[in-house]
Amino acid sequence: MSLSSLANDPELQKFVAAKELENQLTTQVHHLTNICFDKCVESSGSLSDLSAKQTTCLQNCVERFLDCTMLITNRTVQRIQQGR
Amino acid sequence: MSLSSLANDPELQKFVAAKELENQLTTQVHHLTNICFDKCVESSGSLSDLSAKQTTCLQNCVERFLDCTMLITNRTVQRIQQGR
Amino acid sequence: MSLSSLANDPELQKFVAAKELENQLTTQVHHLTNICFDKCVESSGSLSDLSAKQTTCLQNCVERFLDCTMLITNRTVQRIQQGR
Amino acid sequence: SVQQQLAIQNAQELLQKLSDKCFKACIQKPGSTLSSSEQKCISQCSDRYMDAWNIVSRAYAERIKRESNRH
Amino acid sequence: SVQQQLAIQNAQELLQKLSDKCFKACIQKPGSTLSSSEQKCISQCSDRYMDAWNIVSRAYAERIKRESNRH
Amino acid sequence: SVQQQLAIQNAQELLQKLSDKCFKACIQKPGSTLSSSEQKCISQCSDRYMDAWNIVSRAYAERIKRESNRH
Repeated sequence: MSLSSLANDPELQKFVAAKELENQLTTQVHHLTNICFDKCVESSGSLSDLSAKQTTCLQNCVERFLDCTMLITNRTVQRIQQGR
Repeated sequence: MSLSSLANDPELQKFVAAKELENQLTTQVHHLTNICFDKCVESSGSLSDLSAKQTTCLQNCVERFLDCTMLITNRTVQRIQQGR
Repeated sequence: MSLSSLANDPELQKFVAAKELENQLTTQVHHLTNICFDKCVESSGSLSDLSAKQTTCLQNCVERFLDCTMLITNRTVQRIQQGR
Repeated sequence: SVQQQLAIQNAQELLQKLSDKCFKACIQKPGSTLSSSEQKCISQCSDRYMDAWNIVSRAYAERIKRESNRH
Repeated sequence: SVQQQLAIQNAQELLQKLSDKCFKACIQKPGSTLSSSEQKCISQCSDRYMDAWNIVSRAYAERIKRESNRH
Repeated sequence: SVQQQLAIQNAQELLQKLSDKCFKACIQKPGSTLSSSEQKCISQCSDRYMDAWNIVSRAYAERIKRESNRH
């Protein structure tokens, strides 16, 4: 099998695309854990076990961070379209 | 047109060099904004509009950061030349 | 000399492997200096000369950081093996 | 094009920095929704960061011009 | 394999973050050995970080699923 | 040569870290020039950072040697 026919193989393309996506998602999980650990765990005392409160905080932290990114993205797109 | 004649094309070389430089400058602007926003805006209360004071601070911050880098670069070169 | 015979040259392979390792070690020294400077120098007042205490702190900082990494690595491997 | 890719990469990096900065500045305790005061803070923070980006960008360009004239 | 390389890269990045985070949190003044209380702090800190990683990972996956169903 | 490129890259990374660290440590409010006390602080800070780099580099090399002898 030649390299160019390999590169055009739809199964391989799907596999590579899936791996790239997984890689991006994992990078984002690292980033979110880093931020949310500081907000919800490190600052709140005990490290002996995650409390229900810390768990909820971590879940909310992920959701609100993504809300925050969406809010900023929409606002920035608007700003660029208005040419400011 | 072959790849090697393309790579030797002076117009294309200039274009690629200009793009690379733009990329480097943009990376530096991201870095400076990150540092100077903390020094001049975030720490100084209100986010409702940039005051004249904050604007001057941002401009000075860029100038002084680059002064700082030049001072350190010269000092480091000297130190290396003295073989310390 | 062809590229493929060059790539199979054992001397060159050793040279490249040594350079790659040097590069990794240097990156780690940058990382350790960054962390240990904060722990041992910046936080402890005077910058006029490194005191004996600061020097010892820097040496201990390197050793303890690597202990910390080993402790965490062992613990993580155990955790993964237990399938948690 | 290369130009567009650079612009997209640049925009992505800006959005990433904006999110990190403004989330840290505006969300003290993440709740079950963004409160209206949190939303207002995020909007203002991102506007100010963009303003700062423009000021820094201009000041940096001027400095480089000045330095290159000197040589 | 690509899969394994990704997994190794992922594990390395996690270990790097864990070391940075838990060293900063648990070692105030580096001494000539890790004291037993420092060791305990590091173990707990890394366990909690791993727990947090799992919770964040699940919450993120759920959010992406929800968003992609909406479109 | 590869060797020189590595050395240049290493020096650039060191200069970047030095600038970030010493600017943050020495410049509280950026003014229209670097004051003489700010200049002195930057010089001392960068000298100490270089000293620290050398100490860390030696300690790290010794540790790796010790570990590799053990195996």
